[in-house]
Amino acid sequence: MDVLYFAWVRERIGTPKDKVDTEAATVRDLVEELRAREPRYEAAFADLSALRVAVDQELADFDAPLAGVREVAFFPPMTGG
Amino acid sequence: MDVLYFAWVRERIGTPKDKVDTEAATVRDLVEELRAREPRYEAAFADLSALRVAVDQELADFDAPLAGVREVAFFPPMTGG
Amino acid sequence: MDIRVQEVPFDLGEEARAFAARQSGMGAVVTFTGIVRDVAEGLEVMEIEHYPGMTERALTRIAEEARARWGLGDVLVVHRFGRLRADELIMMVATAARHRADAFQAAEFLMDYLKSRAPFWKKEHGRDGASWVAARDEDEDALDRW
Amino acid sequence: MDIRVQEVPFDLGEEARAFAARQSGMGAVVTFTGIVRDVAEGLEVMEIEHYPGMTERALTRIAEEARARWGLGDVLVVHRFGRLRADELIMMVATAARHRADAFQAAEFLMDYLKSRAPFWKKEHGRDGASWVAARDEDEDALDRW
Repeated sequence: MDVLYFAWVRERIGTPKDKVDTEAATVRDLVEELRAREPRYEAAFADLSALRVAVDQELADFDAPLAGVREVAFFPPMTGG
Repeated sequence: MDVLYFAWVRERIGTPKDKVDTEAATVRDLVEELRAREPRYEAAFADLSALRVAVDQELADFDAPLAGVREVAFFPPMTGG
Repeated sequence: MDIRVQEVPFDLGEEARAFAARQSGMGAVVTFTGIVRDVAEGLEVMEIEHYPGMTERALTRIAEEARARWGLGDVLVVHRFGRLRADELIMMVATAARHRADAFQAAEFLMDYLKSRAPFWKKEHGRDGASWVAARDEDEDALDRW
Repeated sequence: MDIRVQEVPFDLGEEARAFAARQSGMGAVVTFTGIVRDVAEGLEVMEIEHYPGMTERALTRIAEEARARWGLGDVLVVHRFGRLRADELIMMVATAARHRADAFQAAEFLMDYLKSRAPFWKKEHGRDGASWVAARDEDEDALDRW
């Protein structure tokens, strides 16, 4: 599964993308796995209320299931326009 | 005093402008004088609720006083834009 | 502030580009453009009559009020008169503000007032004759929100 | 429907003129244009990051919803990414409808959704360093009205 990071999430983690091999059932489970990796992940995911998530390029919530999913992205609230 | 007519008021009366010598105290008095002139004026002023009036190029009502006024205009509700 | 009442066509592209380019510190520009619709399906000419002198005064007053009320950077109003055909541009307004809500509201306010308070009258000439466009109750009612 | 996400500048004049010209039977065209403001007084670059792929999907969905909801004739959305300077145009939307209220409402709806639901992020680089622009509560609240 591709895991993408944007804006300050990308900066904090230090990469725009990870290839992740996971059995995580939901986004929240995936977050816990990532958090356990290294302090920079722990820092990026410290406050989930400051983050948004997209699953296969659709906005989703942290309870979204990951079965069959190819791409998950984490980012701060959007500021377009 | 110049009295101007626009849109169907102008068409009904058959002229865009009259020079009027009047002692009328208000717009309503002026309307009564004009109405008495000829059937085409009577036709144009038959229904005052369908008319709007401007006094010296400012929207006004039919009770507006005419002392010192140089220009009065009659027309239907406006349809700009 | 730029208010123009004219018989000749205007170029929406040029007006919009120049308007946006001359703003400073404004984050939002809104334009509205009115186009002659072939409502009667057979419209040959849309004739627009106005009241020279009063028209400019009314538009200037409306634009000044919008500018004060929403702290606009700038306002543009262009309105044509004379004989127009279907798909020709009748008029446009443009507003510039720091934030988008103000630019939108000011443009809607300008349009609502311009529809019912600026001395223009439209006459549609179609295949089956000509008739003056009647004012719509909705346009009068639209003023209540301001 | 025309949705473009691009790094190169766009020409508001050309876009507005072409958009209005290709409408048929529409009486009203509204455009909104967003411009980089020198908010920080010392802004050197506004960097806009986006999520290629998702951005186009999100904008298309928003535009389709606006078109269905207000019976629009057409919708245009252009949004830049990359590094922009003060006074550069960031993005624009254009809507065409038979009546002005629909064109205005659709444009405001597009902007409200685009602000908070399209995956763009802005970073301001100024004299005193760089910082990500925080989402504003008002922008999130603005969605409630639709």
